[in-house]
Amino acid sequence: MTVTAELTQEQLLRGYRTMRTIREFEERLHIEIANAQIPGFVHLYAGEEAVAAGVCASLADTDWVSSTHRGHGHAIAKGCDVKGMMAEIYGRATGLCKGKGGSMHIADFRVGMLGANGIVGGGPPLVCGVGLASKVRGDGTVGVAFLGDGASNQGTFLESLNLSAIWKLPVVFVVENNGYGEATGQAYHQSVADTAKRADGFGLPGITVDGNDFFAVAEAAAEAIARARDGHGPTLLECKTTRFFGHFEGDTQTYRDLSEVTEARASRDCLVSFRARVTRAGLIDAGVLDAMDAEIRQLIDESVVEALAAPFPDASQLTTDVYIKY
Amino acid sequence: MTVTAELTQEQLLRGYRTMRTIREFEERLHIEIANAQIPGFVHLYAGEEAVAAGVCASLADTDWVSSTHRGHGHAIAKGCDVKGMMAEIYGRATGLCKGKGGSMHIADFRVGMLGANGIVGGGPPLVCGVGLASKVRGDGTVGVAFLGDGASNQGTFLESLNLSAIWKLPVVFVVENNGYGEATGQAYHQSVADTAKRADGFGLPGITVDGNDFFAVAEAAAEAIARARDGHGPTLLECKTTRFFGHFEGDTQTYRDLSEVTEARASRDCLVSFRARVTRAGLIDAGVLDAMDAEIRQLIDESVVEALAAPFPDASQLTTDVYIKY
Amino acid sequence: MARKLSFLLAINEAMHQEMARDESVIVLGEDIAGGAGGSAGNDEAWGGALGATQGLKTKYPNRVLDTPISESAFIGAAVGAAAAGMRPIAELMFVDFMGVCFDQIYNQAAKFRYMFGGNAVTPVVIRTMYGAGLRAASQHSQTLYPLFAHIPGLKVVIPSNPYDAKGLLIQAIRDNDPIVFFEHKALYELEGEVPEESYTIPFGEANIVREGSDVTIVAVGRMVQQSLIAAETLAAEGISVEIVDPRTISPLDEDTIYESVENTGRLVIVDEAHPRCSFASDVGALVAQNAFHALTAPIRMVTAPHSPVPFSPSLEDLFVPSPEKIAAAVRGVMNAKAGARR
Amino acid sequence: MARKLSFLLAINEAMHQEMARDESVIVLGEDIAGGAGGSAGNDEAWGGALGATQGLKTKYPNRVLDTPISESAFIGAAVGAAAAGMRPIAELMFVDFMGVCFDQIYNQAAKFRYMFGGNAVTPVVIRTMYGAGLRAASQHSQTLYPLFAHIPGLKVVIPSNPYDAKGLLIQAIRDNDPIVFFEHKALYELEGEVPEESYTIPFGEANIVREGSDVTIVAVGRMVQQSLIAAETLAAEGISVEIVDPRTISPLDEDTIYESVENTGRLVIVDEAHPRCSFASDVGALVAQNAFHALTAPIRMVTAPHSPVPFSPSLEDLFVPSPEKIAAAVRGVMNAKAGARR
Ligand SMILES: Cc1ncc(C[n+]2csc(CCOP(=O)(O)OP(=O)(O)O)c2C)c(N)n1
Ligand SMILES: Cc1ncc(C[n+]2csc(CCOP(=O)(O)OP(=O)(O)O)c2C)c(N)n1
Ligand SMILES: [Mg+2]
Ligand SMILES: [Mg+2]
Repeated sequence: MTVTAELTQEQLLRGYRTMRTIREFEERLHIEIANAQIPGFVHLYAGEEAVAAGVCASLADTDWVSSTHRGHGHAIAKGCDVKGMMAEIYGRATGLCKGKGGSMHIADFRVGMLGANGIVGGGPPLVCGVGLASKVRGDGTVGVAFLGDGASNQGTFLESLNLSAIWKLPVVFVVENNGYGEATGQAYHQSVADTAKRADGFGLPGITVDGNDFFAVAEAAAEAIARARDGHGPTLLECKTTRFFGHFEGDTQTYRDLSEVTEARASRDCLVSFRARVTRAGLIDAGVLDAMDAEIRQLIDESVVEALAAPFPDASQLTTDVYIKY
Repeated sequence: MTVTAELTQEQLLRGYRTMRTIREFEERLHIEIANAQIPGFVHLYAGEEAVAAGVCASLADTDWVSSTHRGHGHAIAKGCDVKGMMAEIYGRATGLCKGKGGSMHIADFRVGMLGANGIVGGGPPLVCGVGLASKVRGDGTVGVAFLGDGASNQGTFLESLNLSAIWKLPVVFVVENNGYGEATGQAYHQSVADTAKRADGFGLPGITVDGNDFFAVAEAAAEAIARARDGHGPTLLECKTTRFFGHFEGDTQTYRDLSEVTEARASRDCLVSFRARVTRAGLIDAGVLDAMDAEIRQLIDESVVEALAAPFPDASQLTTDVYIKY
Repeated sequence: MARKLSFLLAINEAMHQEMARDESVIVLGEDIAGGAGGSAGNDEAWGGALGATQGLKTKYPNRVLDTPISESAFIGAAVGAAAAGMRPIAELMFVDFMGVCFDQIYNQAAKFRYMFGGNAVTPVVIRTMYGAGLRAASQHSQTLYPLFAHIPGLKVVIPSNPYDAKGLLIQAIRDNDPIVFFEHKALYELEGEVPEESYTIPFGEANIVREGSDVTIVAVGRMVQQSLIAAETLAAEGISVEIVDPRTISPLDEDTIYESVENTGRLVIVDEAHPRCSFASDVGALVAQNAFHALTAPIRMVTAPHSPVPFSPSLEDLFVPSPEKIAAAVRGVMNAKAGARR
Repeated sequence: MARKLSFLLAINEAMHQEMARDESVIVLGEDIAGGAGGSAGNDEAWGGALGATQGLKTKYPNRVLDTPISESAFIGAAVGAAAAGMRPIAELMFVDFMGVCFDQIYNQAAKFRYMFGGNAVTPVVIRTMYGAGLRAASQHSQTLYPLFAHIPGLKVVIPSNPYDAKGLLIQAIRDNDPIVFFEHKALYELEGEVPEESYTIPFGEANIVREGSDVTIVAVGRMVQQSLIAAETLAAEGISVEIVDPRTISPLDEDTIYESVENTGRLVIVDEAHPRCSFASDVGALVAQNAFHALTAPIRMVTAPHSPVPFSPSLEDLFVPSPEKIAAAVRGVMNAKAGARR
């Protein structure tokens, strides 16, 4: 295992912090939504934290990611302000997008977050674009598109594989294969076991890793991102994982045996395995992680309190930020 | 070579007739267009006849094909009336589509011709639909989508590979790889040498054959079509070939070395090789083929004469065949 | 016969009855059954994102198909199956997603009959959810029917109540042209009388939802309900509003609109779409061209603003044309002076 | 300064000048250079399907990219590159192809600025060919700009002559919003005076192409040219026509239209689009709402019919609004009686 060789102490701490922050954020939303405090459709990322955290471990603010409807994890991992995110999800004027976007449209270009996206498959073409910009400028930045197993059947993604391959774009496509597109299992929606296999037909490498293992993701992503940065072109990285909650909050999940989730929580929880590994290896003290956990819990508490106290956008905001004249 | 084993004498004669008819049709159009007699954009199929003829050798009228902007060959091979086609291309009321469609929209549902298509990649989803109809009805019909190498980068096609694979649809995708999408070479527009390789990632077989060889195409297509008919699902069949004329009539073709064409005409002409093979093998007498050639020349002559003599559609036709009320 | 049904169940019943009646009706879309390939082995876990297709898979397992997330492929497949003689109902979960599959609708389905010289029919129905109100933000709340109404060859249906929903959907399934059928997500729970037996409502026949003599309101979909509320308020003020619900915007029953305007002399159009090149402008311009002399006041359009749909409840509530805004527009045309210059 | 240039070359010159001025301008599209991967080793064999991008690849090899036939991917890439700070010009060869990539335009590019709370700009220009007249049939002759004008967040530009083409394109490239730039294929050979130096024409400022006092014609793109011919005929009959060319239909210079109608009292709108939810209906309804009292006659819309574009020359010539039809409509509003009832 290349834990120490490849990742700095700082990257490890950041990775854990990212994963824990996502988990707390999502678990808390799950409760708040049950309390009917949150408007709209919300898709939680809990269970899949190792993917966002592992990939973003090798990205800088100047790199870009495009995200999905299940975007909180990517936003947090890419460095979006957590309080701004929470306020956004509550539809408040203090939100990252002034309350205009909501859960499905969180973005912050200043930290390279190109946006969650309500359109399945919307992101991969955009990431070809940031890759193209990088290439024309020669600035060494990299673009990463996160997408689901369901999205991997969307033409926009498949076209992007080809476009990025022929232009040798500095991009990485990360398929978060949680086995479901909404209520439909992967075994039905595609005829291949590994989505990464699609890479072959377009002339780029395709790799499959355990998406619940921070280290496996981080290592494979680091390599793919380095490859991209060095001008060797795109990679398709598939990370197999499990979502802990339903497709959206409210989903009764009668399509899956819920032992899937209990088992994943019990034996494949990225936070648990990360902690075990770094403490056992003596890399990080358990106390440091405990302190971080407490700090994060407080951050999330404050985010909710502040979001609830924040004002809703006022009427003047309805027609700003868009060309209007009539 | 399985010539005699696989193809009946009747299929051979039909194959030759189809190829010769397409060739005469297209060579004649090339001349007529130079005479400025034909309106609009015309894309000629000459050089690629073995693909349409070879594939359609195993199809019945009740089977379906979807075609492309370069659709004359498919239409003739599927049994569209040649005079009706010629009149259509001349924009006459006696055309197969009453003059409303033109070269890019020739269709005749009575013989299973779903239509030429002006949208690159428009056909494959439609063919999934005829395959679905066949499957629901259990009537054993098969759908074939013809498309170009350029079209093989279109998301509509790539999605169709997946859809047909998971539904095990009775369809065949025939990629006519003539090395160019308009003026862009395949070496640039995709990173794989064989488009058929894309099949792997979707879970269907992908096969590459010499598209200038009627026998190679007919054999591979027969197998794929039988596979489809028997309920074993789709196949991707790539046929490598050369178009003899420009992308459209008027194309100066400075993107390719014209020796490509002279060489193909000299050494890879499907009609020449077919004739050599069947006469040498004693399967068909050269005289029979000569007679057929003469007959076809006359048919094409008559088509042009009749098209030129036919009336243009009259004003009343402008707003029929569509819902109108205003 | 006073059975009440929700809009959602009216839609569901229409599909059940037509599938029973005609073997060529098939239904396809994302998670219209739900659960295929899932670990629970439950092949009808959802019955559609909001439940409109419930029970169909269990009853007609071979004619109801979940699809991958590949709208071009499966909407196109519905079109191709229609060309081959089936009567597919394809569900485009939200109309907002039309951008990834629009070609198969407007270049393929819509044009076959004309391009092919009348030798083709394409009896496909595309059911789709539209509209704001569920805090679903910019990419899940759009209206977009003006884009479809612009395209020759398509028919565009927008029911405003459960009774119409059932009758129009059955008509749509039996029609030979491609149809886009718009269901407002905020209407699904609306209850109304719906006969159990099968019935159809012809296209291109407007419904006068409320009779009145002072002002004509033309509205579709959810806006009919909003207009009805406004009309109540206005009645209390002594203003008599007639509400015309075209039910299909392509074909459009222009005559009923013109007749109503002949009677009232005043026109307000209520449209949840954005203002530009909208259904509101369509009706407004038609009246200004063909019933101009009946108008005693400027027409008035009440639409959503020319902005994407905002997420925050405080803004979304301002985005949708409200009964208050509709009432204000009606009062506006009541107070407008007749032609000054003429 | 009386240099004449074709519409095509005016477009070409605008791109050359902006690429020279600003390194962030890149150009991408299918065969905008042409020849990559071809056996001749000629990397600029085409310069665009009709030649609009000629010379760019040779001059700026790294900033001019041919694309595969994957409109979603490359239009989306242009949008993404714009978000990342470039100023891409993407060519959508025919606007008819928008159906395979519309999502990236109206759900992505158009909505970023609003959805993201003003924290994003997306300076992308999508150049596209539109219109009938080349016998290119149903899928290569459409107009479709009403669909784009309906969408908030997009700007829609439709030049009618070479001078405007250059100035509006340079403006578009410098603008920070996503723009769809419509070039009528039958206008490419039109010649006109075009200054050599770089200049811009602001959006939302209509051009009064011809002054007149009896009837206002509002027209865009090729319809301006058709209207000018009609106006000549009408002038000989003693009818004085004013022609307003909005140049951009989103934003739309409503004021100039209203002012013109205030002066003439009569309005004819000429639009090559289909009639329903069209630009014609848009302008017609706006005037009926906001300048109603100025109207002394019904408005009149001259549009293409509600049918796909037919192939045959005999039918296509009837499809496109002709100077004769325009003139007839103008005569119609001249003869219409003023408001009968008021
Ligand atoms: C174009 C489009 N089609 C359908 C949807 C509806 N939808 C939202 S999420 C989703 C499932 C996505 O599955 P996957 O890509 O595996 O991501 P996951 O939810 O598992 O993270 C679907 C079908 C959509 N938003 N956009
Ligand atoms: C969606 C779409 N994009 C672009 C075009 C323009 N176009 C017409 S034919 C063609 C090239 C097609 O190449 P290929 O698929 O290889 O077929 P070939 O012409 O070689 O037979 C292109 C780009 C189109 N008609 N439709
Ligand atoms: Mg998934
Ligand atoms: Mg080709």
